[in-house]
Order: sequence, then structure tokens, then C-alpha cells
Amino acid sequence: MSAEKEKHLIRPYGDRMDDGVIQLSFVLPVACSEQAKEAAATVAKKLGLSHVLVSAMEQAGENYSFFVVYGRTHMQLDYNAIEVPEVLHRKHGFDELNEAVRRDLGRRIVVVGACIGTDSHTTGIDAIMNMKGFAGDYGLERYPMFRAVNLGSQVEPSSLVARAKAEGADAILVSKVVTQRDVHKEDARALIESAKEQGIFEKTIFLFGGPRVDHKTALELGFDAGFGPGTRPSDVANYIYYRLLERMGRAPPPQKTAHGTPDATVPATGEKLGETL
Amino acid sequence: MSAEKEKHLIRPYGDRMDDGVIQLSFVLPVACSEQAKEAAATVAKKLGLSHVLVSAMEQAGENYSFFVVYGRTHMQLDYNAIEVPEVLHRKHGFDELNEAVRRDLGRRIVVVGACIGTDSHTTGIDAIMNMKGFAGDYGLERYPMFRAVNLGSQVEPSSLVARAKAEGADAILVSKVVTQRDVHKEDARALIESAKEQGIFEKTIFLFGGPRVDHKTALELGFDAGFGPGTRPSDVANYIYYRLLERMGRAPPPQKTAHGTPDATVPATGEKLGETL
Amino acid sequence: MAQLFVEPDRIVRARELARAAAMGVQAFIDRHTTVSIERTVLRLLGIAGAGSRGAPLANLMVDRLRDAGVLKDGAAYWLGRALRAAPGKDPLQAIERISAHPAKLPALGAAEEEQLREEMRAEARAAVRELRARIDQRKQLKASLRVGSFEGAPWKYVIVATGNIYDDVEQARAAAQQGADVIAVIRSTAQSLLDYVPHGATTEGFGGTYATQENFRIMREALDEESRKLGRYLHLTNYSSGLCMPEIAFMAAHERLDMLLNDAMYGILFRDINMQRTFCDQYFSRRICAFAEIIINTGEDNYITTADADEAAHTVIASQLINQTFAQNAGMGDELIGFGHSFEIDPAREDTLLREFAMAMMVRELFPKSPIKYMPPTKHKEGDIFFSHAYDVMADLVAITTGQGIQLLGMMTEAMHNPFLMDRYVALKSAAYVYRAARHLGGEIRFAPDGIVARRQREIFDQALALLEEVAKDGMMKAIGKARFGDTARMAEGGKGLEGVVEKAPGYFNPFLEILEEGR
Amino acid sequence: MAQLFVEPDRIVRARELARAAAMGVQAFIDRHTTVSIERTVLRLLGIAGAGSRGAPLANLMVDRLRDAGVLKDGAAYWLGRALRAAPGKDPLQAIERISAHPAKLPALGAAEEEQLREEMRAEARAAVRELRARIDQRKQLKASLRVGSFEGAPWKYVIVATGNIYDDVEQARAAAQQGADVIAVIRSTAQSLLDYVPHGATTEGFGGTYATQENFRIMREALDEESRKLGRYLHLTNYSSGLCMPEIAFMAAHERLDMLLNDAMYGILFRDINMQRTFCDQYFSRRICAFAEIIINTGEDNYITTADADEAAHTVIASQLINQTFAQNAGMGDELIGFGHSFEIDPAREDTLLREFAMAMMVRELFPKSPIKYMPPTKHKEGDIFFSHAYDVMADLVAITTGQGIQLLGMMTEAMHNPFLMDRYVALKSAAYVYRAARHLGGEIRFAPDGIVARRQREIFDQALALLEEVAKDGMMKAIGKARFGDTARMAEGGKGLEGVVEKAPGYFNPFLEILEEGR
Ligand code: B12
Ligand code: B12
Ligand SMILES: Cc1ncc(COP(=O)(O)O)c(C=O)c1O
Ligand SMILES: Cc1ncc(COP(=O)(O)O)c(C=O)c1O
Repeated sequence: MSAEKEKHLIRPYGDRMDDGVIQLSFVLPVACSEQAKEAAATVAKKLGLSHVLVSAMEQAGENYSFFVVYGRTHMQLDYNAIEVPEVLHRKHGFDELNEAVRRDLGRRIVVVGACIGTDSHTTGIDAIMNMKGFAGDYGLERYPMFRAVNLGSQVEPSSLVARAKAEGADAILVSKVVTQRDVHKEDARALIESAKEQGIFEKTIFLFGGPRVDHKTALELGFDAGFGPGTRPSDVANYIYYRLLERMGRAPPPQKTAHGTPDATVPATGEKLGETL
Repeated sequence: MSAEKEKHLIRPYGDRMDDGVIQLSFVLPVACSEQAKEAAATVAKKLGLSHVLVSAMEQAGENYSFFVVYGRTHMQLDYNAIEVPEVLHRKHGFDELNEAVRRDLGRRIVVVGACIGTDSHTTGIDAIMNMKGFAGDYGLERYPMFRAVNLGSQVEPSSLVARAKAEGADAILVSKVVTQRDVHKEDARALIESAKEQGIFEKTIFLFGGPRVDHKTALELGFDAGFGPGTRPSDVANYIYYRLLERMGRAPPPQKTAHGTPDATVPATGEKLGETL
Repeated sequence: MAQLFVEPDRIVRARELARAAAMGVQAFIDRHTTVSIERTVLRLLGIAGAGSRGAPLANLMVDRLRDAGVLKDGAAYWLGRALRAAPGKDPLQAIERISAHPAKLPALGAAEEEQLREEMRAEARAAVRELRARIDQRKQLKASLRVGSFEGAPWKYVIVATGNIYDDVEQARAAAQQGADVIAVIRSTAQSLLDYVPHGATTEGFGGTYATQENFRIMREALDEESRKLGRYLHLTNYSSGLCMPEIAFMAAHERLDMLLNDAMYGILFRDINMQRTFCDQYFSRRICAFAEIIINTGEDNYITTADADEAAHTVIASQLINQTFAQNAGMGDELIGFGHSFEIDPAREDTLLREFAMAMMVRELFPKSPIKYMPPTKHKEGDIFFSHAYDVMADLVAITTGQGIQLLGMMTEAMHNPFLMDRYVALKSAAYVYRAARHLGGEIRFAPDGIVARRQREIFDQALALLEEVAKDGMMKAIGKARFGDTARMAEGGKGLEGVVEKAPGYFNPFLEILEEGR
Repeated sequence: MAQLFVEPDRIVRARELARAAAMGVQAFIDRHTTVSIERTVLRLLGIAGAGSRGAPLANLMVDRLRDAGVLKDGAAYWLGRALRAAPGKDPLQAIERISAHPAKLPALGAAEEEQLREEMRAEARAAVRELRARIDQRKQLKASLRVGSFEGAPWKYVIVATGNIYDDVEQARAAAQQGADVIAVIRSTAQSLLDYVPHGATTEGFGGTYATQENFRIMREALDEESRKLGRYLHLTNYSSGLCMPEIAFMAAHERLDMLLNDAMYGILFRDINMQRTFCDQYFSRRICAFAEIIINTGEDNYITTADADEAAHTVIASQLINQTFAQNAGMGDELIGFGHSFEIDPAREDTLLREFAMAMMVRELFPKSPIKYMPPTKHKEGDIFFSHAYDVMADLVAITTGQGIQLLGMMTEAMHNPFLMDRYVALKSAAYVYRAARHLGGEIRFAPDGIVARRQREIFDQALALLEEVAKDGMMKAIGKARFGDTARMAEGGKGLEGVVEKAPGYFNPFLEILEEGR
């Protein structure tokens, strides 16, 4: 479909439109010298930059030099060709959503969540699930029409799944904050695996969240959706509601709404809704 | 000759040796959105980076987004293959140099300098020529064996040359600080031109200096040497002394000395000395 | 709040000396006019536009009159004569005609003389009324909107300098949306040395964009729009400086600019402009600023980007007191004088934050009614943008804590290039944070009465006083000749533009000045 | 200098309450031992190395003894018995042998009992003498070199955390050359939950590098070399925290570490470690720190990275007072207690700098003899590294101005990754600048006695006092159960490691503890 769209070419902008200015900084494992400076310039040139200016060369340890470099790239991007899986639903307010759940589902939604693996960063999952919520936006516990079970941190993937099964959860909320050498992906995969083993994969909604999580990655890992920094509990509540409707074959057509407004983006649910775009 | 040298491969270093980590920042002329973020990631990928992380997307005006991005390059550099024209002379101290000039030249060295064109940044040329000097290093005026004439700022290239001719200058010192759209190179070329016209090109030494000047560029512009940020008057005094000796066919073989030590680098004098490397 | 540790009687003494020094020059100013002043009068009287080769009509006319040796009577007078001599004719041709051989021109009778002057006065008054209307527009818009980020916060002043007015507009809008309160369009390098004001919109400048009336108009229009959109007033500033101080002041007033960089000595010291010329021009330009309620920014910051900021601190104080007298002589109230200084001490030294506090508080308290213009670190900026940013943040802290009025925000790329869009973004975001974080810090802390800061203030002021004693004794012109300011010596007869200074004839006529000096 | 605006009698009262609260737990501590304590005793007695599958010998032995239900007599006792029963035999096998059916073991006569204990005491004393010698080495090296950047400057504390000890060494050396005073090797994620200390050098960790004795040795060796080269002493620190507090404390003492993160409640609250276990372990680990003159860093900063820094500020103060009593109970002098807190208030709020000043000055003055450990902003850090850097600079300013003892420098990339070499460079360079620029600022300024800062201090302290009243009344365990600290509720019987807590038998024998408690 992007074929139809006419092109919208963009370039980085520094001083004048389309000048392509980019700032770089990096360390090279050599001491400061004219040669080191030339090496830094070479790095920038090899990245395809012209007008390369090594604005700083600093001795960052006996055998290390820190560089700040400016240069210009000649690349052009067709902005219209860039696609991100993103679907916009009109977002319900707190009361409105509870009312909608009561009306459309006629029962409380059950969600079980945790920060899994050896990760003990609870603030993220707490922000979504606990009463208090995040940035003045109430947490799921506060929603009359949600039953939210937060298992806290350092929970084994399998035990999270087991508990969700026991609670008959509609959705499993997984948080990962530590990402060193992709440990968050490992743990996420492990969770999906054991959900399959324990036979609740099909009937459960899987949400993945964390500062380094985005919707795309979450989809790749087999989740229904991913939520990154700044997510509000109401985004999550709305998402789960719509997702459940959808599973009941009653998803409303998503409506475009401005990004970042109170009618905030609710991440896409991959393929199915993708088509309704 | 670099062929003989064995390779010394280096990469940018962030967390672990050779991880290739580079930090970028730039602005794209689009408002913040998931799509804009993806566009920023695409810029980094098109520069050949992997493990791209868009760590910040900030609304920098209605139609502009500011991005901070981390990524890894896979390029490798052979450090030994990187060459910079640079020759090291043992640097004389203040008294020692005056003594050497008296001994080897038997007369005062005459230098005329200015900040040329519309450029009125005098501090650079003043730092080199005036009594006070720079960073505790006396200026050329202070050297008994130098006669230093500083014409100040906004001097037309041709008038600088004319004055130098009148003074019978050994060396012309040119400063350029403003570099917008390479105005410094324009003015530098103009100076060399009028030196040729006024017939003093052959017998005069030309020094080019400024915060964005390096030796390489200076050579390209037809100067004998270029001096960048942090230059000390004593570097200049020593350079001129050696250059004059050399013209008298009495240049001593340059000796390697550590970079940045009191025996600081004195930039090369292009081809001739280049060979003595 | 800022504290002053200098004994009041020394301050009184310093003001007397500054007044004495400036007064010596004022007599000279009153006896002379300049080509730029006369061009300004013609512009007021409607002589706009440029000739075939781009030379402004006002320049063409005034040059003729000067060459004919009659400029001493005032350009307005000769414009009147010319139009009488050749009614309905094109003014330039008319002027050319009479200035070809003015001697031949039959003298007018006293009555006619008087009538001619009255007609020109009437025209001038009409033009001034229109000017006043435009200025009131500006004031009304400002009065109807928020000003600054919050009560007591310095106005965030940023620079645009792409060399292309249309890119400047893009960048100015973005800056405004990020929280800027003042937009300065930096001039093209050395426009200050042009003895005319270029005409029309600029798309190619070096290190800045030409100051032209059209550029002023384009930018002000864009800022009016943004101001309304953001509900916050955006100030516009430029340079009434160099060889065309009066003309640019007039254009700025006409195009509704809010501020102008305008200094009594900057052109002399940093652009080698003749001092007689600058002294006359600064007076007329400031008369216009006083009338138009344009805030001027003086240029003392430049002293300490040239000389060492620690050693030359006292020259800043002395010069500010002198600038103040010159401004007051031109009818300016303190509330219109934005005294310039800056955070420039070499960061390699110790206790620089204390020393900057000392200076910033002293300047703040010496001129309690004035909007102090605080400049950021620049001279010791280097290419490490991260360090550069940390360094700027310290200046933000001093600015909010000592209640500076207008803060030019430091740019992390100061050592490399004119600010990029992202550089301004970074500066504006951090300044907003520091202002917020330290909002009431100034009201909380007191400096020890005999501490490092207090002693430093007294030391600086003592040196300033000594300098003023000398200047008052020698007189301004001699003092400048001795390189007392900005480490640069200039001679009374030296520098550019002296040929543009003309002694007034007894009957010198300047209807614009008459209005500006009403109630002097 | 830092100012305290809290009435002295309230401070006295708060200390009494903290003492009361901690004392309640002390009795419990004295009646119990833990697997980790006993493993530490064995390590002192020379049981190093690991078994075939990497399990440390000390673990293998202590597990046997616990399973056999005889650990209550003390591991040292049974090691003695075992070696007697099977002289010359491999200790592990010997222990396995007797712990197979300890009941069957013929009882010793009183004399023999006494002799055995004497022998073990002699061994322990010999081991302790050697330990003391190593500690003295460390002190001598430090005494022979410069410490910190200048008198009164906080020690610059930076983290290395590559997961590979050899990369850690590279980065630590570079940091040292850039001006770091303290190197912290961050542990691999959740090592705190391992009930053993891994063995050998680490090249693969997550979010950090395992704390192992070999890693300690490798890093200390590198830092000794750098210290000598730079003429400035480089401190090394790690974590005596989690399930192995005593063992790590012992290894640290042995490998000449200078500091340890060690908190009486951190493990309970943030790692869900059983509180009985932690209380016993912290006591023994602190006895070792007291002996080895290792500075501990408490973990109150973690409360305000979890809860809101503004709302939970008082929990930091209350916890510090409690931590102090626990440390004093373990024989530590105030000069060894590095109380932790941090610059964490949401930068979106107003006057945060004032509120941070209030807190930083209060902590500084409540513990005048202690080296306060000041942590940087972390929780509200986001990906804009330029803003992040400006934010850190404010923390640097508060640190130098209020005389914090040890400052963990903020990293501009805090929101993304463990610090890279260049992140540390940027932080160290700017901190050096801020320390230099504001070196004597603290001595210059006084805060208004009834200003925002003073009132904020009193407000925090009042809340802390109220909290302490409650804790003293309920007792520590109950208070923790009520989530009074770090927004987290923990139960006396809950959490990890309870199975490792053993009630001492009447004849419990611990020759190491006897030495450490001499003169208690
Ligand atoms: C607070 C904190 C801690 C606290 C945790 C307190 C607690 N109770 O959580 C303490 C001090 C204990 C801690 C310890 C460690 N930390 Co820590 N910590 C942080 C810090 C400063 C802030 C994290 C935070 O609270 N953010 C605020 C929350 C609200 O944001 P959030 O997590 O992104 O959550 C939001 C969204 O992501 C989303 N979301 C998150 N989860 C989920 C789940 C679902 C289902 C949904 C829908 C949405 C969602 O919604 C939330 C609200 O918008 C970060 C640095 C930073 N500024 O990010 C480092 C950081 C995360 N920590 C880090 C590390 C390495 C550690 C340690 C391993 C270091 C060590 N060895 O000591 C330890 C061990 C922790 C462990 N075992 O896992 C690194 C991780 C590096 C990496 N990328 O792998 C970071 C980035 C710091 C750094 N630069 O080194 N840490
Ligand atoms: C001080 C200053 C001024 C002062 C100048 C005072 C004076 N008397 O010189 C004032 C305020 C007047 C000024 C004005 C302007 N400036 Co200015 N200014 C600077 C500033 C802050 C510092 C320059 C400086 O003094 N450096 C210290 C000296 C000692 O260092 P240096 O020049 O590099 O000299 C050393 C070496 O380069 C070398 N060297 C230099 N020359 C020579 C010559 C020889 C022969 C040798 C051997 C060595 C040598 O030795 C010196 C000692 O080591 C720089 C920003 C910065 N931090 O660099 C901007 C800067 C240079 N200015 C700039 C601009 C644009 C201007 C203006 C045009 C702006 C405007 N429109 O108002 C005006 C107009 C000036 C003009 N007509 O040319 C830009 C230039 C952008 C660019 N790359 O083109 C800069 C980079 C600021 C910025 N980011 O916009 N400026
Ligand atoms: C008073 C004044 N005029 C003018 C300028 C700008 O320089 P130029 O005269 O080259 O436009 C400055 C720069 O700081 C200044 O302070
Ligand atoms: C007292 C204490 N222990 C340990 C740690 C580190 O966490 P972990 O227990 O995961 O090593 C911290 C981190 O701040 C701490 O403050």
C-alpha cells in the first residue's frame, strides 16, 4: 500500500534544511595523537559522512581517546515508506471503560503479572498493576472490573504461567527491565514456551513490557503486544478490553486519533487488527 | 611504507573491547511518533549500525524531532595504515631559541601577521604574536630575536602581503577563525595569490592558523604549515627557525619526541621534510 | 536575592566619575551629525527603497549632499529645498539637481525658510505618529500575552544565524516552541563595517543573516504568529551597531523589534570604527530606542571574551556605568538598559562559580531597575560538547539564582558552529530544568559578608573605581587611546567612518531629532 | 558548610527510638547462627576451593552438618572433631564421615573438649593474624598516597559492570586515570539470591560481574598498580549483601577491599531474603568490616528509587538511624559507616535543588563523623543523554557544596545501559569541574533559618520521628511486615534463606566470632 503513497523524502537537519548533519561520539582504543584524530575522522567517513569535523579528542585513559565528531550524511529517507505496526482505538476513560467491560463482557477481567527471571525491577509492573498507578493514571487494581494479581519480582516464567492458569487469567502481564545480552528476550521466550506446555497459550492474552520493549519485538517473541516507556495503566486496560472483544469477534473498527493526546495510541495486536487498517 | 607495518586493527570501544559502540544524535524534520522513531532507527541502520537503540525521541519543535541513538559499527580500521604529515623536532626553550637564531642566522627574524578578510577574531593571532602570549608561553613580540608586526583584524589579504613585503618579512602569519561556508579557505587562497602577484611567494614562509585549521589543509592551500587549537607561540617560533635553517639547506634531522610533552610537535613542512621521515 | 557588598559611597563616587567622563563627549555629540543620522532622517521622511545597483536611496542622497558640503545644514532641510525647487519630481533627482551646484541656488527669504521648515516638521510629526502607532501595536500584543517562563525567570535568549532568513524563521519557530523568549538574528560577519543597510530579504550570509528591514519584517511576522499560538510573547532583537546604528534603530522601531544590541564603545573597540562617528551615532540611535521603548543590550561581555575575564572584570563595571550615562543622556530610562556581562572565567581555575556569583550579583544590584543581559561561557568553550553543556548549566544556575533579566543560553557547540536546531533544543530544555529546580534558591541563601564572594566584589569595584578616576581625568577619547577597554587602543582620528562625521552649521535642521529631544 | 535546622532534642529522641528498635532484634541475632556465618568460619580456617561441580567446599561441609542437625554446635567445632577422628584426612571427607551418623560419634571428655576448642582457637587466631597483616598492607599503601582529588572533595565513585572481569579491569584503569577514587564492580544480576559464592574468575555476567574472591584479587592487583602509578589511592568496593553477606565480607577483607555495600534491611526488602537470616548475617558481616576497617555503604538510596523520593525521604532518615545502631552493635565506629542516600526527586517538579539541599545537608549533619555515600539521579533518568548530564551536574554541585563523603557519579546513559567507558569519562570530567568551580561554595552560603530548605528538613525529620515511634513500638519485624520501608511488606517467616538459620546450641562454638567480639 505504501506504493500508492507519494514520497516524502527527509534528511537530518542541522543548520539548513536537508544539510544531513549528524553528531557522533565514540572511544577508540588508542592514545590521543594526530594519528588518532585522523582515525576518528576515518571512522566517520567510513560511515558515509562528509564535511567531517573532529571537534574533540580527549584522553580518556592511557590507551583510550574519546571523540566528538560532526559530519553530514547524504542519505535520504522516504518517510512515507516507513511502516510501524500501530493501530489506534479511541481510548475509554476510567469509568467509561469499567462500564464498557460490564456491558460487553459482563464479568471482571482477570490479569496476572510479574517481573520475571532474575529481574527485580518491580516499579514498572507495579506502575501498571498496583492501585497507585503511574503519572496520575490509576493502576489496574483500582479498576472495579479488573482483578489484578501482581506476583512482584524474580518470578520464574513457569510459576507465573502456573499461577495465571490457576487464576483463570485472561491476560498475563510480563515485565523485563534488565536487557543485558538480551536476557529479556530469553525470559520472554521461556514464558511463551511454558504457556504452550501448560496449555494456556491459545486462550490467554500476552503482554510484554519494559523500558526496552517495543510492540514489534513483542510480536516477534510471540506476545500479543508490547509496551514501552511511559505506558499508562489505562493504555493497558483499554488494550486488554479491545483485545478480548476482538477475540469474541466483536472488535470495533479502530479510529485514527492523534498520538500522545488523551486518546493515546493503543499498540496494535499484530496480524488480525493489522488488516483492518 | 605502511605496507611494511603489520596491521593494528581497531574498532570503537564501549563496554567490551571491539564492540563498535557509537552514539549519534540528530534532528529529523518530522513530528514525534512511532514512525519518526522508526525513521531514526533507519538512519542509524543505513549508516551500517546494528543493535540500534533509539534512546531518546524529543519534540524539538512542531515539525522536528531530536534523537539520541546508540548502535554498533562492524567496521575495522587498520590504525597503522593511517598517516598524518607530522614531523617532530626537538623544541628549544625561550632563551635557547633566541640563542640559536643569533648563532645560526645572525639576525632577527621578521614576521608579519593578521586576521584577514572580514574576520575580526584577534585573540588567536594576538596569542601567538603579542607580548603576553598564550597559556603562559610568551608571544613572538617578547623574543629578542624576532620582530613581530601584528596588523590585527579585518585586514585585506593584499594589504597584509604588501606590508610584509615592505617589512621584508621572513614569514607571514595568517589567522582565520570564521569558517562558515569555507570563507577561511577562500581568504587563504586569496592571500597566496596576491603573494604570488607581489612576487614574495618564493622567499616567504606562510603560516596558517585558526581553530579549524590543520596542517593538511594548510598544505593544500599552498601554505608551508598549519596550526590548530592550542598552538603555543613557542611552537611557531621553533617552526619558523627550523624552516629557515632548512631553506638555508641546514635543517637538522628531526627527532621523534612524545606528543604533548614540552618537546611538543612542530608541524611538518610538507614535502621536503616529509621525505626525511 | 542578589547581594551587594560594596560601600554605597564608593558607588556614588563611581557614578559621578562615569557621568563626568560621558559628559565630556556629549558636548561634541551635540555639535555634530553623521551620514547615518541624516540617512535616518530621510528614511523617516519616506525615502525608502534602493537605487539600480542596490544602493539605498538615502545613501545616494546623503552622499551627494556631503560631497556638495551642505550636509551640515541637515538632509531634511535640503530635501525640503529640493522638493520645492522641483515639485513632484523624483526626490533623488531633485537632490542631485540642487547638490550639483548648491551655491547657485537662490537663498530663501526668512518667511519661506520658516515655512519650509514648518512643512518638513509637519511631515516628520506625521511620520512619527505612524511610527508610534506601530510601536503601540507591539506593546499591545505583548501586554495581551504571557512574558517569560515564570515571574522572575530570565528571558531565554537564543541566536539564529543560518545566513538564510527563511531557515532562520524555521529555527526561530522551533526555538520558540521549545521555550525561547527572545530570538536574536545574528548579522552577517562584518555587516557592521558597511556604511549602508542592505536592502531586501537575505538568503546568503556568512556567520549570520544581514540586518535588513525586510528581514526584520519577515521574522517579526513569524514571531507574532508563534506568539499568538503559544500564548507567550516572543521578543525579537538585532544589532544597532557598527556604521549604521541610527538607521537600524529606526528600522527596528518601525518593524516592531523589542531589543537591540547597542553599545557606546563596541564599534570603536571591536570594529575599529572611528570614535567620533560612533559617539554621535550611538546618541541618535538611543534617542530612537528611548522613543520606541526598545531595550538595548550593551556589549561589555566582549571585553572578557577578548581579555581575561578574571583580570578584566572591572572594565565591565566601569564601562557599564559609562554606557548608562550615555544612555541616560539620550533620554533612556534604566528599565530600557540591558547591561551586558558574561560567565567567562576560565573553568580550569578554582572557585569560578563563586567568582561568577560575585560578578553577577554586583551587576544585578548596581542596576536594580535594569534588565541585565547575561551572556554564557564562550571563550573557553572547546569541542567536548558534553563538558561544554555542563559548563553552560552552571551559567544557567547563576542566572536564575541572581535574577538576571535576559539570559543568552550557552550552546554546547559554541566552539564549532553557529547553533544548530538541536543545540538550541538541548540548551532550552536544560535551562528550563535549572530555572525550575533552583527557582527560589536566590531567596534562600546569603553569602558570608566577608567571604570569597564579598571580597571579590569589593576587589573588582575598587579596580573599576580606579579606572573611572583615570578615565574621568583623561577624558573618554584619551582613555580609549590608552587601551583602557577591551585591551584595544583606538585613536580619535583613526578607524572607519570618520569621513561621515560633519560639524553642524548654525542653522542645522533635523525635525526628527527635535521631536526625539522634546523635553530634553 | 552543611546546616541542620532540626531541634537537637528531637534528634536525641530519634536515636533512642532507633536503638530501641534495633535492640529488639539484637537478642534474636545473638541466639542464632546461619549457614553463611558457619561457611565464613570454615573459610577463615582454610577451607577454600570448590568441589568437582563447582560447589564451594565450605558449602558442601556446612550443608552436611545442617542436614545432620548438628550445625547448632558451630562448624568449627565439627571441623575440629572431624580432623581428630580422621587425622590427615581430606577435611570434606572427614566431615562427610562424621555427619553421616553424628549420634554414633563417642562423646569427648571435658578435657578433650576443651583442648579441641583451644586448638581451633589457636588456628583461628593464626588465621586472623594473617588477615590482619593483609589489611595492614592495604592501610599502608593508602597512607603512602594521595586520597581523593583534594581535601574536602567527595571521593569520585564509579561503577564497572561489563560482566567480564578483564574488561572491568580495562575500564577501571581508564576511570582511575580520569580521576575516579573508588571503583565498584557491580555484581551479576541476582547473585544476591545465590546461597554460595561462585568460585574463580568471571568472563560472563548479566548486568555485572560475579563477586568472587578471584575477581576481587584480580581487580585489587590492577588498582594497586594504578594507585602507585598515579600517586593517588584507588578504593575498591563490592557488595556484602544478599545470602552471603558474611562470606563476602571475609573475602573482601582478605583481598584488601576498602568498602562494601552492606545494609541491615536491603536484602529483606529488595531481594525478598528472609529477615531472620539477614539480621544474623548482617551482624557477622559487620563484625568483620569493623575488624577490617572496611567502610560500609548502606542502601537507603534504594527506598527512593522504588517509592517517590519526595514522599519517602523520611524513610531514608529513619532507616539510616536504624542502620547506624545495627552497625554500632556490631562494633563499627561511625567513621566506617557510609550512610547512603540519593538525588532522586522528580526533576519535573519545582525547587528540587532546594529540596535536595535540605536532604543532603541533613544527612551530612546527622552523622558528622561518617563518610556519607551520595547517589546520583537514576529513577527519573531518560534517554536524552544531554539532559541527563545536566541533571547529574546538579547532583555534583550538591555533593561538593554539602560535603558528601563519597559520590557515586551519575551517568548520562543511566536509562540505557551499564556505564560505557565514555560515559564515565564525561561524568568524571564534569564532576572535577564542578568540584573545582564550587570548591568553597559550601563555606560561603547560609540558608535562611525559616526558608524552604529549613522547613523541608523539619518536615522530613518529623515524619521520620513518627515512623521511628511506630517501629520502636511494633518492633522491626512487624514494621517491615507493614511495608514501612521501601514500600515493600515482608514477613518474618517469608522470603529466601530461612532454612539457613539455626538456633545455637548451649555449647555453640565459633572461635572467629570470639575474636571479633573481644571487648564487646
Ligand atoms: C530503580 C532501579 C533499580 C532499583 C529497582 C527498585 C525496584 N523496586 O524496582 C534497584 C536499586 C533495586 C536496582 C537494582 C539493579 N539494577 Co536497576 N535500575 C533502576 C532504574 C534507575 C529505574 C528503573 C525504574 O524504576 N523505572 C521507572 C519505571 C516506572 O519505568 P519502567 O520500568 O520503564 O516501566 C514503565 C514501562 O516500561 C512500562 N512497563 C514496564 N514493565 C511493564 C510490564 C507490562 C506488562 C506493561 C504493559 C508495561 C510495562 O510501564 C511502566 C510505566 O510506564 C534504572 C535506570 C533507569 N532510569 O531506567 C536502572 C536499571 C534498569 N538497572 C540496571 C541494573 C543493571 C540493575 C542491577 C542489575 C545492577 C546491580 N548489579 O546492582 C541491580 C539488580 C536488579 C535485579 N536483580 O534485577 C540497569 C539495566 C541495564 C540493562 N539495560 O540491562 C539500568 C538501566 C541502570 C543502568 N544503566 O545500569 N535498579
Ligand atoms: C571571542 C569570540 C568572539 C569575539 C572576538 C573578540 C576578539 N577580540 O577576538 C567577538 C565577540 C567580537 C566575536 C564576534 C563574532 N563571532 Co566569535 N567567537 C569568539 C569565541 C567565543 C572564542 C574565540 C577565541 O577567542 N578563542 C581563543 C583563541 C586564543 O583561540 P584560537 O582563535 O583558536 O587561536 C589559537 C589557535 O587557533 C592558533 N591560531 C589562531 N590563529 C592563528 C594564526 C597563526 C599564524 C598561528 C600560527 C596560530 C593561530 O593559536 C591560538 C592559540 O592557541 C568563538 C567560540 C569558541 N569558543 O571558539 C566564537 C566564534 C569563533 N565566533 C563566531 C562568530 C560567527 C562570530 C560573529 C561573526 C557572530 C556575529 N555575527 O556576531 C561575530 C563577528 C566577528 C567577525 N566580524 O569576524 C563563530 C564562528 C563560526 C564559524 N566556525 O564560522 C564562533 C565559533 C562561535 C559560534 N559557535 O558561533 N567572537
Ligand atoms: C554591541 C554589539 N554589537 C554588535 C555585535 C555583533 O558583532 P557585529 O558588529 O560583527 O555584528 C556584538 C556581539 O557581541 C555586540 O555586543
Ligand atoms: C545494599 C545493597 N546491596 C546490594 C545492591 C545491589 O543489588 P544486588 O543485591 O542485586 O547485587 C545494592 C544496590 O544498590 C545495595 O544498595
